[in-house]
Amino acid sequence: MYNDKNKQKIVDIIKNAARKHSLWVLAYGTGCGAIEVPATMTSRYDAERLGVRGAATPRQADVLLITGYLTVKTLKRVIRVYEQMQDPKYVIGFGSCTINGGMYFDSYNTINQLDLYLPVDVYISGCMPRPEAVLEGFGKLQELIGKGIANGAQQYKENLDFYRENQKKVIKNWDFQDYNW
Amino acid sequence: MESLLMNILGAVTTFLLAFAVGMTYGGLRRKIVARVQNRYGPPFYQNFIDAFKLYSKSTAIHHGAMHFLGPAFIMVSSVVSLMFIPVLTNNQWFPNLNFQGDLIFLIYIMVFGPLGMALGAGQTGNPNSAIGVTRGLSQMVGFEIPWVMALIALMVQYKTTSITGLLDIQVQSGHWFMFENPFAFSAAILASLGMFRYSPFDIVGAPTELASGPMSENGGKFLFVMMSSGSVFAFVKLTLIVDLFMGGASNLIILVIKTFLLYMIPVTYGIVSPRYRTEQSITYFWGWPLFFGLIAIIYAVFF
Amino acid sequence: MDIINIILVIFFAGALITAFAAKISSIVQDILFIGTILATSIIFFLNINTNTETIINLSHINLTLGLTPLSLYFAFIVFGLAVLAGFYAVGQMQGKKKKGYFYFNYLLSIAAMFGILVSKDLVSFFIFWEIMTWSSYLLVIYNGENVQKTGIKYFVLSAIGAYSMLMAIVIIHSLTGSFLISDLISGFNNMSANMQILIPVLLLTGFGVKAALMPLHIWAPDAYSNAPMSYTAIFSGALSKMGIYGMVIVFLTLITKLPQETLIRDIIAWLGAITAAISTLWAIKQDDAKRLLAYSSIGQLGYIVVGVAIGTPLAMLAGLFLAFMHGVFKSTLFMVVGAIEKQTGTSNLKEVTGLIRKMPWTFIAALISIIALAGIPPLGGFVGKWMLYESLITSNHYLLVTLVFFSSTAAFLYCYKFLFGFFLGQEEKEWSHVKEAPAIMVVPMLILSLISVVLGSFPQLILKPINSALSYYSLPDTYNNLWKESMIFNKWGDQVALTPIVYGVAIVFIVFAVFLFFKNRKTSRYVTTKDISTSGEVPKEHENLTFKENFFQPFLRAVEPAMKRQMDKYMLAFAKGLEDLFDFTRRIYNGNGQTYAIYAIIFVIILLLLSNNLFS
Amino acid sequence: MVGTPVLFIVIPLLAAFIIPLTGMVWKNSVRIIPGLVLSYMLALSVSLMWHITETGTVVEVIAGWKPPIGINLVFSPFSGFLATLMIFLGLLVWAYSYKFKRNVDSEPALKYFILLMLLVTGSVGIVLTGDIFNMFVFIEIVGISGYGLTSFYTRRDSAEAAFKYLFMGSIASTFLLLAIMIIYSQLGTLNIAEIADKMPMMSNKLKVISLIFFILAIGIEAEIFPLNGWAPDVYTQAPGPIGAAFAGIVVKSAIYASVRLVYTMFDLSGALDLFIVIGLITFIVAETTALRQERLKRMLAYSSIGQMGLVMVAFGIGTKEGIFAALFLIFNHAIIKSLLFFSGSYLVYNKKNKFIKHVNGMGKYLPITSILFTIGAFAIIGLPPFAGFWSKLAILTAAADSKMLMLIAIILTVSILEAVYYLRVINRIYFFPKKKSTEAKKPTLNALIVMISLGIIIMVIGFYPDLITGIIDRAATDLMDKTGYIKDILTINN
Amino acid sequence: MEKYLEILNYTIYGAAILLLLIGLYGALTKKSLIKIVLGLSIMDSGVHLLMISIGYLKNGTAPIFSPGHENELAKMVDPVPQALVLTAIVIGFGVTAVALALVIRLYKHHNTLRIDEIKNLKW
Repeated sequence: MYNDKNKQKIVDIIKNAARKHSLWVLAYGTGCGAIEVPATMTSRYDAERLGVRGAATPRQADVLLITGYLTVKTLKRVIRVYEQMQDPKYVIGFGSCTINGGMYFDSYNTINQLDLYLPVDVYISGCMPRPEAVLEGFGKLQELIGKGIANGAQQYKENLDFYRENQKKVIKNWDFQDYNW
Repeated sequence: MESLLMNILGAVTTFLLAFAVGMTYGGLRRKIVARVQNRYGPPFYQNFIDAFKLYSKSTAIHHGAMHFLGPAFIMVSSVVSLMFIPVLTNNQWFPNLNFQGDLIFLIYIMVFGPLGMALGAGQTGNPNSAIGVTRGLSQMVGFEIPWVMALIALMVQYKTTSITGLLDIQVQSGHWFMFENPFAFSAAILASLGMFRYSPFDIVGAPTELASGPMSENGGKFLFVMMSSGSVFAFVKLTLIVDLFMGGASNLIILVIKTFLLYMIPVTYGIVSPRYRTEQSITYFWGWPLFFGLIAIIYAVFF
Repeated sequence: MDIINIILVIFFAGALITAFAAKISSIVQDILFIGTILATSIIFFLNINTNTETIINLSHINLTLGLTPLSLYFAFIVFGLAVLAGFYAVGQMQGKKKKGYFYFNYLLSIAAMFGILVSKDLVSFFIFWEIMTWSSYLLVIYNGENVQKTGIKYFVLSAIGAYSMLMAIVIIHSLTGSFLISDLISGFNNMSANMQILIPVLLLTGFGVKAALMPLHIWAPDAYSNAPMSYTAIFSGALSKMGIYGMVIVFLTLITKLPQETLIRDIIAWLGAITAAISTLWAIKQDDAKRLLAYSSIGQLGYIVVGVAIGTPLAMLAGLFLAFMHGVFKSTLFMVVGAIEKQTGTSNLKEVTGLIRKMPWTFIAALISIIALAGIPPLGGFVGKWMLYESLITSNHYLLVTLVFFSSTAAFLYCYKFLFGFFLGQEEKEWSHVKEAPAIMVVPMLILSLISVVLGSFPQLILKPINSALSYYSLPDTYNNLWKESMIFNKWGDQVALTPIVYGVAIVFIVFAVFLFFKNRKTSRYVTTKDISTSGEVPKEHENLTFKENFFQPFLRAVEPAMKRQMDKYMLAFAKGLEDLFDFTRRIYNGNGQTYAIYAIIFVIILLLLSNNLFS
Repeated sequence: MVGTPVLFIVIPLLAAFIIPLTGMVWKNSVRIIPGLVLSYMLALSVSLMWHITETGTVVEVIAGWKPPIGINLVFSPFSGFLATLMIFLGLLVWAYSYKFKRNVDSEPALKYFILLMLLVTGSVGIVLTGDIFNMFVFIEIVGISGYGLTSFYTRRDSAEAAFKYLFMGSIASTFLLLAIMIIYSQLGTLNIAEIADKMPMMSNKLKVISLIFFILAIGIEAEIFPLNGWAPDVYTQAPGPIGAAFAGIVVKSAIYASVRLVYTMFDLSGALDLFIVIGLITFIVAETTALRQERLKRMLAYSSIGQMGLVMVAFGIGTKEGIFAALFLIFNHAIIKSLLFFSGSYLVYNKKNKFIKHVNGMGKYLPITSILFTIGAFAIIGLPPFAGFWSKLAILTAAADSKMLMLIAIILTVSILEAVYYLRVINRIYFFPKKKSTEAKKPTLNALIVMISLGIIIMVIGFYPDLITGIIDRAATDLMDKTGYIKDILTINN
Repeated sequence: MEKYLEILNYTIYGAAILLLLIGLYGALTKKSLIKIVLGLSIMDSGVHLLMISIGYLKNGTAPIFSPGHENELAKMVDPVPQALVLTAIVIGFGVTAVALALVIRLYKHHNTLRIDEIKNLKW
């Protein structure tokens, strides 16, 4: 149903309206970005007024928030968490490290570009991005959802081979179950 | 045939009312908590959005039959107990299912839900779920005692075990039981703190340590059912206390006012309290609430 | 010959033949065993008659056998369970040693239970009681060397009970000159006040042992958990009910005539309630399913005792109804454990996990029985619990009802532990080979759980015989008064109508089950229990994701003060002390012939010194 | 009339002296003749029992001297019952040990059977005689044959046991003589009936003293506490069947003697209470001691002592029900304890110390013996439907009828201990693994027959006690009837 | 003279009892098996003496019935104790013999004659 990018059924409009105002975030607290999330959620910036709310487990979450650099080891877990999330799901890359490796661009054990491995819907740049930027990122994501074009999960499913290839390139001890839906 | 149809219609209306009220109260609670924490907070209808979103999520995986049936059990508990509670005193709008309800039956059907949730959570195999469930059941043993004692005090005092009977006595005499037997009311209120599982008694979900406990493997529709069941259940509990202690409600507005006031007790208590450990939570209920319960029974017997 | 005699003879003959048929073939043995049970139960069910009376004349004692409505009710339990557990036992005993031994004692104890129920005089009652005791004792020690202590404990406690009963019996005989129960009842008013207290107390001690009442219960956990499970189904389901049967008679006929009636009733009821509470706590602590169920049995028997002891019509109904229900669901659960033990080789809740997909039918039986056990509507257990609470509240036992309620609520904990431990949780590779138990074991369980379900909506099936049993002992007719069809009400007129409840629960359940289950079953995919949110970690085979250790630790920590003291330990210490004492006293026989001679002289001297007092 | 009571004494005595002679001619006659003699005696006594139901007590006057001057033998329902029982047990012991002695050391079967015959003679004599000095003689016969049988095996500690027995026995005989002499010097007669008749003439003090001496002397044979130190040793060290013979024959005769004393001869009111107290103490001490035994036979011995204490208690109750119960208990104890000794000695066969642990796992290797032992144990514990239950019920009923509630409580409490130690053994038999060094000895055919017939008797009596209760009832009535006894003897004309 | 005889009578009783007590003392206190057997024998003798003295009649005649001596019936000593004592002596002899035989066996078996060391069978 996400195939037609510009055409949404009325049901989808309602659904997306609900989805964009109810983003349950699974904050994968890697790197230094994790410290920005509490600030975003608590009283000064209060992301909850936008419907953004923490989720405890991947099964409940809509948004995977990756807050910083990802070592290869961490990547493995992130992929698993992502695959455990239920559709519809979105990924927010948080901070420069997820975009181009940031200050770890030449590290031997971090990945440089997150969207080679996971379909990122929204990047938030900065090192680190301030809560205002984070909120901006969430706003962007809501906008995309409202339009019905935040379809990273769809991409992932379609281009699974590509992602798998990239993932297996860096992750040597590959022991995942198949991701077959 | 017609009455059956009316019954079903009435059941659906009651359910919808309970759902709506429960959801709204949940949203209001979030708002209030946010305001207390000096935040703006989500809109009061945020819970509806969340519920709808959860409903619209896909259910791509499951862990077996009990994973499906567990939420169904919870819903059974909430809805059936709703069926047996007189929502309003004059039975004009919701006449059909205000069955000559029995209090003991209600006590039992109310624990049906946690057990069903426990089963559903059990099959997922997540250790956090099991831990959450054990905590929940333990806590339940804690608060059931003062709760039951309060109810027994009422039953003893007015020589009936029927909810409707207790309600009728209040309506006819015009005296609320919360003033007739304040100790029973105190015990019931303190026990209801535990029933709502808001902080400081939120040891079951405990998102920070148990990853939301029994719910941790449930997303999408499962969570939707759980959430709506929780809302209905909140309504059930509030209405029950209103019926038992506060003279019921003759129309919806009074009902909402009374239940909302009642609801504010656990909410406000929760805002200012940090979380208990499990055994602290249990022994909390075996302290003052139990004492109040005892006094309530003695009061009921001798005065 | 009379029907009762025929049944008894078939039982005894069948037991002997079955025991010796081991020489011929194992299958013949099975067939004989089942044949005996079936033959007797068919004869019984086809010829139910409470009018006949058989008298066996001995020179000093007349043994009178005959059915009363009350014993008929209990005989239903015994025979029903005997047949079902019999089929189950055949399945469970396949390939086990000492089959003949097992069948022999099994049949004998069933026969003895039947004998107890048809006894109209105290001597035959006692005879069958003792046969029941030793045949069950032999089955308790079935598992060999390491259960000897258990066996001795069981036997000693049983002997304490039986002997206090025997004492009561001989006292009754000396006072009334007859062993007939009816003579006891009619002659009870003429006895002196002391005897009127002593006799019921002694009898209650005797019955209390089998009913696992508080200070006499220490045998039960070990005995229940160590007997073969197919027998424990009978043991806990039917045999323990014999104690209840006796108590019912005592309470209905003797205690009512006492001036101290309320005191005794309260004491026994409180004992029952305390039994229920403490054993529930202990059940929560157990890690072995058998012991868990054993403690649970004690607790449930505690409720029954409470009902019987309070003794108002509703309480009696509750007690007897719960007795039936307990027979049904607890034997199912023991059968479940037996099936699991047979399939996996262990009954430890910590070890076995995730059998729900391996043994689905067993799980269904377990689930239904657990719901019935927890007393959750709409199954049969709730009906009994409801009647119990209502009767306690309407008869002014407010603290008692709180205590009972506490244990009933706490029972959820072990109920969940049982289900979770065996069927839910992680599916370990260790148990991936496990298959469903054979049909001969599963079908009895399912039949029993079906009974639990049926009784939830049609309790009148059981309430009717209870009613006639109670009216036999001159309690008021309860039909129209306390129950009518599937409506039950207390004396204040408050009622619970089971039909709407059952319909309501069923409809709502089906609606949501359809909503979740059937709608999503096709579109969703089963994933193993390894695929859970473990902070992104991929669980390895060796990693233990099962939460079993210290399952209810916080709760147990909260109730720790109540569990500090254990009757068991006191009794064992007492026994140890006695043994040490006897070890000391037997040193009188020091082996020196001269000392013995000196004893003799001292004996004479003492007698001579005392002669003035002795022979006046 | 089929025969006279004197044959009970004469025939076995004769046989005992003839056996050595015939043994020189035909070796097997040593084994066979005692059996024939005992069977004949059994037939005789049974027919006599039959006879006396019609004609009443048979009094046999020896050598034409009428009572009270001459010695007389009394075959009353009471003494006849005991005599029959003893002869029956003697026969069983004979049958059990028929092949038993063939391969034991080099000791000939000869001595064994002679002594056995003497033992039976003496015991039957004690029961039948109506003369206290004669009773003394028979007691000494029993004693001496008992010493011999006890020390039968030279390899064991049997001499030690025999010496203890002898030591106590000598003291007993001394005091018995003293007591007899006191009575004789005062009343001038030795006939029991006449003594009973004249007893009011005796001064109370001497009466008491003589009774005490009697109790000491007979109490040593009857194994009452504290005079029973020898008993366990003897039971343990004597050959297996002799244990049964002691428990079933010798002790019974001593009990008979004491009962005869108290019920017939002495008219002291406190004596029955003394019986209860002594019996109870014996019962308690013996059973508690048995609880802690490590050796099977010793345990059985203490159990036997305890049962005897119970019999004393039952006699001490003093009512007819009490005597009925006591006699029933005597009967049951005789058959049950014999079965236990018989089967028990196979369970610990060829073991020097005969520890209880040696029975481990025997249920598999000696199935029939084990089942019989189990039946015996269940019966002696008093579990229905075995024989022991009825006697236990009888004794308790008797106690209850006499309003002795504490007595009932104590008996039942101690019975629990009894159950415990028997069950320990049974558990070991069936559920403990056998030690490799333990080897099972299959019982010989004759032993098996004896044990099975005993087991059947136990079961049959258990299911239908009426078979025996009639006889016991008559015996009890007879014992209660003191004047009848005196009349029967003193007015005899033949 | 009669007085003396009376005293003598009591003396005999006294002596018999004394003998009995001496024997008893020996049997109960001496540790040697032989001495114990001796003590038992002495006890026996004491009893036998007592028995005889009971039957004794001063100036009595032998208890022989013969025509013409009917008036001496009252003067005859009682014959029964004599018969009894003969029996008793025989029995006592037999017992002593068995006892000594046992003592020999005990000595062979235990290499001691001390009774308090022969305690294999106890408790």
